[in-house]
Amino acid sequence: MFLECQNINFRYPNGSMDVFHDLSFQMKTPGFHALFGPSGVGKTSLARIIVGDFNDYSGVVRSEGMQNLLYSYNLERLPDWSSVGKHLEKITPPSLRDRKNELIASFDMAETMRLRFSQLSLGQQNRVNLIRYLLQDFHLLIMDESLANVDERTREKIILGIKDMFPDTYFLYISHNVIEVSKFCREILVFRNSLKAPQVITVNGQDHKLGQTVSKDKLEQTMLEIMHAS
Amino acid sequence: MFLECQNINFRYPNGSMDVFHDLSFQMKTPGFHALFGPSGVGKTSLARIIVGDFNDYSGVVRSEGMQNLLYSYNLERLPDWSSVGKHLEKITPPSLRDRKNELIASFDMAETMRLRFSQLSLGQQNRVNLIRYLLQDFHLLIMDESLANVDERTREKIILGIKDMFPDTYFLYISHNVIEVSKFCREILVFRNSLKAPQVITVNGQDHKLGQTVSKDKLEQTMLEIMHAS
Amino acid sequence: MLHRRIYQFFIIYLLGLLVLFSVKYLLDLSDYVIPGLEDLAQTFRTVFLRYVSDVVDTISVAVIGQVISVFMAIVVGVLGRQTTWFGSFIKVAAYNVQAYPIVAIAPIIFILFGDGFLSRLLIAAMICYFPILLSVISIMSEPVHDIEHFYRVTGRMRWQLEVKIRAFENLNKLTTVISGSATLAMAGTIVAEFIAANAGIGYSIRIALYQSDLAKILTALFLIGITLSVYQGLLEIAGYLVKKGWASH
Amino acid sequence: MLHRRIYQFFIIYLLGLLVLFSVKYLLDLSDYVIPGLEDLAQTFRTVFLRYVSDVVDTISVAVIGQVISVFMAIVVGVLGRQTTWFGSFIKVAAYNVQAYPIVAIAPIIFILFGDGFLSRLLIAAMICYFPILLSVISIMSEPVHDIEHFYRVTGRMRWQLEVKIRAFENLNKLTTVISGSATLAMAGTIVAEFIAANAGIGYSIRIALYQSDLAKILTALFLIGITLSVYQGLLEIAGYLVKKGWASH
Amino acid sequence: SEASETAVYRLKWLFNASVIGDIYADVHGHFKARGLDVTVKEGGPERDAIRELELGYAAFGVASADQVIRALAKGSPVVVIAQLFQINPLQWIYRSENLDVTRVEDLKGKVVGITFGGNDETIMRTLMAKAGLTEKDISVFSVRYDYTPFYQKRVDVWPVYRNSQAPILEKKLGDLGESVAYFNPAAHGVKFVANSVVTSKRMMEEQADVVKNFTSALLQGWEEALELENEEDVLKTLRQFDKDTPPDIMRKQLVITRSLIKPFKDTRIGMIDLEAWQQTEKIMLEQNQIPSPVAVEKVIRKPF
Ligand SMILES: Nc1ncnc2c1ncn2[C@@H]1O[C@H](COP(=O)(O)OP(=O)(O)OP(=O)(O)O)[C@@H](O)[C@H]1O
Ligand SMILES: Nc1ncnc2c1ncn2[C@@H]1O[C@H](COP(=O)(O)OP(=O)(O)OP(=O)(O)O)[C@@H](O)[C@H]1O
Ligand SMILES: [Mg+2]
Ligand SMILES: [Mg+2]
Repeated sequence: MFLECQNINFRYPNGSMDVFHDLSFQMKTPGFHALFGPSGVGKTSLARIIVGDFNDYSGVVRSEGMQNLLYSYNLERLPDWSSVGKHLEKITPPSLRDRKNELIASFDMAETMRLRFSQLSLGQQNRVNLIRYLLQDFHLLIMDESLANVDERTREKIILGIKDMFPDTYFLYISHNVIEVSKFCREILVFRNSLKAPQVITVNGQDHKLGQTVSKDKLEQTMLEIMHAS
Repeated sequence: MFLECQNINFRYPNGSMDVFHDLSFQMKTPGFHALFGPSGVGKTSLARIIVGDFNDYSGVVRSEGMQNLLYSYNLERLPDWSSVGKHLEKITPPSLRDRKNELIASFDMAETMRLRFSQLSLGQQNRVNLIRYLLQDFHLLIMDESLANVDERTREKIILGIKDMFPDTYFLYISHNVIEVSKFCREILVFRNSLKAPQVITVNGQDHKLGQTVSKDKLEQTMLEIMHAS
Repeated sequence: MLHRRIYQFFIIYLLGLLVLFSVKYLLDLSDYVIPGLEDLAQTFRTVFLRYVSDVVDTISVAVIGQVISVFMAIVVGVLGRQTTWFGSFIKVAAYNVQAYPIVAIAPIIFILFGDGFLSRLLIAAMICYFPILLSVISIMSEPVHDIEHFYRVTGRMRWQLEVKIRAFENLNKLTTVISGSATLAMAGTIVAEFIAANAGIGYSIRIALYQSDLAKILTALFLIGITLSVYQGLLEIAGYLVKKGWASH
Repeated sequence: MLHRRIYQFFIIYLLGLLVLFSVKYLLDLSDYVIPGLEDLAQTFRTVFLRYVSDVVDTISVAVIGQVISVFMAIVVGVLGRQTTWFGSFIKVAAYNVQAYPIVAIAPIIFILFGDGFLSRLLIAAMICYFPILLSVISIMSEPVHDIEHFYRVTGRMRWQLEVKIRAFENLNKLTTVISGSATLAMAGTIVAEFIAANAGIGYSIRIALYQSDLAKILTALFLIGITLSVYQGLLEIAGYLVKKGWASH
Repeated sequence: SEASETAVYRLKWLFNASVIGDIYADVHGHFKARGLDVTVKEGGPERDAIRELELGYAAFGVASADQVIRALAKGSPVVVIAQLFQINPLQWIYRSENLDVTRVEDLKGKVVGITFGGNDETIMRTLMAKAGLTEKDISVFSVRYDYTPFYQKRVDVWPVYRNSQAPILEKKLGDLGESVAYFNPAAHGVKFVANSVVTSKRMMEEQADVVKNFTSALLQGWEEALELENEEDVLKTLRQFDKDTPPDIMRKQLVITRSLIKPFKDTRIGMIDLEAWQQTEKIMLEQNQIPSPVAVEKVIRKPF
């Protein structure tokens, strides 16, 4: 199972500049990976190219052994006609009932299950949306700022929980938080603007897991590497 | 000029728990202040109580010498019928032309001015929305996760820029980033859940300004205070 | 809400009369062109009871007609929402039915369905369904990306769910249009009666027209207007309740 | 898009004929009840040119009528969008106009406006405007919070801007409804001609009805349908261009 | 007998004085007495009895002569079994103060109301052709259903049904001191047949006795309805069906209807004026309303 992009060139139909110029990278091991880079650099665009939303790019996107690639983002909404708890029930396959409850607990969302989506705070909305994706059948899940409006402590708990529950799955986590990315991710694709070559540089993160301790030095080194890369 | 809340009690009409129970705080000096606390604790709700969006709360909200209280949030959109540059032009009073250009530069948005809102990346959308608020006449501006989707480096530049340009104005910055809040804010209202009393504790931040250096120790101390408070 | 509608109707009706009477006195028109106030009052007293029962008759058919129309519009709108060949075909068919003046196809309808209740109902529904259809199609063909994304990428999207999502997101618009269409159901029924029936206020209007009796027509318009205001008001209340019931708990 | 509409119309028309002819041959009906193919072809040849010019006449009135309707609907919709007393008053007034079958108020219209072009146009517009109105009201009365918030809190909101925002956000819905309403403008004009005019295809249909000449009516329906398909298709293209022009650069 | 035949009888127009005989026969049980269970149904502008005969929705009906001739031209198996109106009720009303139409030529330069496509157009064209007038000699006004243009004096002569609308107009104008007169085409040599009773060829062949019984019951109804001594009873019956016409007008309508259906003491109601039928066919042929002669006399079954 691996994901690979070769020489991607892409420009929006009505855009005036290339978003990607000969962008290439490989991702060969499952785990929690990141897309990192300044706002407007093309993280969302790449995510959508990977899942096949766009097709007017040149280059090759290959994903071997991955049938289900899911893209989730932070503006998604659940229909408001029933409580988010009911919605989650509805989209959970029977075999994943327990997983669902586990996720709700790990996401600190137990108390909000009886509310409707519009009655949730922004961070609660983010979380319930992510939960439902995690209950689907997928080999790669892209989380485009999916936890952007959640507080750090909860976010940490959530990431550790996900890594624990899905050790063999690919995640692409899009975030603007260097520390978080450095600490939790395995490989970090650092984006630079399209005039620089190569356009992305892969930095290895600390891949911190539940129950482990993080070396402060190593973490700072990763952060430095990222800073230098971008 | 000051802002004060006394014994605010509030519950959503169809909610089952109080969001605020006897919440009180005072804010007597202009500057860059923060609302900080876990997701779902009530930051957005308080912001909207302050600007007068809700009125079924008990308690007193007083703002002396502040006529214009503005609330901005990260999901706002600009109409898509013209470029964001044109929109900014339109809502800028003639006297603030230069300020506008200054802001655009400081927000790294010069290149996106000819695009329409829907063609911007999420972080670009956040930024252009904030710019237009800063061009209005206000005494207090609440920024509800207004920069949530912007990368850290740009965010820092923006915050420093704002503090420099508006030394005598009140800002209430809602963010989930402890470091940022500790570093840049003057007073930080740390929210705790509604069962604890008092519900908010005010922590003094480092109030870092353009051209100053931050003491790492002091910053860490502030962060610790915040951790303890919540 | 309801009684506001009613007294607003009174104002409008009185304004209408005022205009007519002004025209009458300004142009010095005789009583046979525009009836005088006395004549109107006299006619009103004479036909009032009979017309009330006619209007009740009409409104009951209109209610059924509206239900059918809403149903037809939703079915056609749901089928025609797609940009596929079939969707566009359904749309062309639905639009054509409307384009033909009902009087022109009435003979064909009578040939195919006889002259019973069915034809009348069909005519009423055909007049009423189209505006609802337009709205339904316009709402149903516009995706709500932020909500639909999940269902689409996880392969859970069924047409029922799609329709439900779009209807729910546009509930306000739909209830406005559906309660507004009461007016059309009423108009449609009256036209159907005018063409085909031997009961209802449309039938009475035809006779009044035939006798060139404007006073009777004004009485009928008054009763139609007031009944409709009530019906419309009730529907708005119902729409409000639906929204409350579905949208919040 | 356009030629798809046209051949889809052909299919529908042929299907309709097929049903009629099946009824005819199954029940062994004479040409008087349902014209035979030969009779139809003969009539078609005879009246074709005349009817084409009638339809052209009608469609030109319909186009003007539609423009007026859209204008009226937007004005009323904008005024009636508010939940104020005035807004609701305008709405009640607008709804009442529609509730009255046009034949019932036609005499009043003729008295007020004479029986020239103006009355006809007014009748056509009155039939066409209402469905557009319903959509406009439903769209105009629903705030687009995420966009309007800024203008509202900074005191920059004017009604023009509010209308512009809501129209723009619902451009797809509006163009669907407006181009769909072409159908109603056509139907409205035909009804107006049927009631009042001595030109246009509605007038020809009236004569054909007097003469119980179903073959002529079928010919007229064919020409109406095909003209409408073209007009409708052109409007859709126009709508598409408007969207493209306004929404992107 | 108990085993009664059911049949629908479709009228041409709404219930009013001009269909009194039809109603009377029903209400007074003349059909029932002959073993028929007849439902009398109102007509209307969109109704066509001949179509209903063919489709089996009706067994009997009322149709105007031009309808019958048109149907024949298109192969419809319709048969005429009685002619109700001996004089066509379709005439032109005008204000008699400043106009006197004694000859067709008097219409010269006048504004004449015509319903395009209607019988009155055919009749007026025939009259004009006979008098050598062309379209240039009069100005034609396109008539719709409401009378405002005539009330407003924008039109000089206006087509009306003599026995239904005319009394209403006459009263309205009379109330304001205006008097009216009528221009009757028959008086100028144009006999265009109006309403007659029709059935289908199949009824004629397969249920001849039902047709016979129906016809005699119907004509009995008409005879009795037009008897002078029955007038009060007749008006009472009529009021049950026609609630909108004021009593005084209704009485006038009845009197006029009598004069059109039974113009002379010795007229037998239902009598067929063959010559008028032939003239009607000829007129229609001349005006290209039918492509070729239909020999209308072949489908006329004299009622007695
Ligand atoms: N529809 C569009 N048309 C034209 N240009 C677009 C469009 N969408 C995005 N862009 C441009 O493409 C670039 C990349 O956008 P993208 O959304 O991928 O950025 P991003 O890395 O996800 O940024 P952020 O962190 O702010 O979400 C941006 O500069 C943006 O202006
Ligand atoms: N309309 C509503 N009806 C009922 N409850 C609501 C409603 N809106 C918010 N709440 C509840 O009130 C609480 C506070 O919400 P609020 O949006 O103020 O939180 P927040 O601090 O802004 O969170 P976040 O950081 O996630 O944005 C939440 O627990 C939420 O579930
Ligand atoms: Mg993005
Ligand atoms: Mg919030």
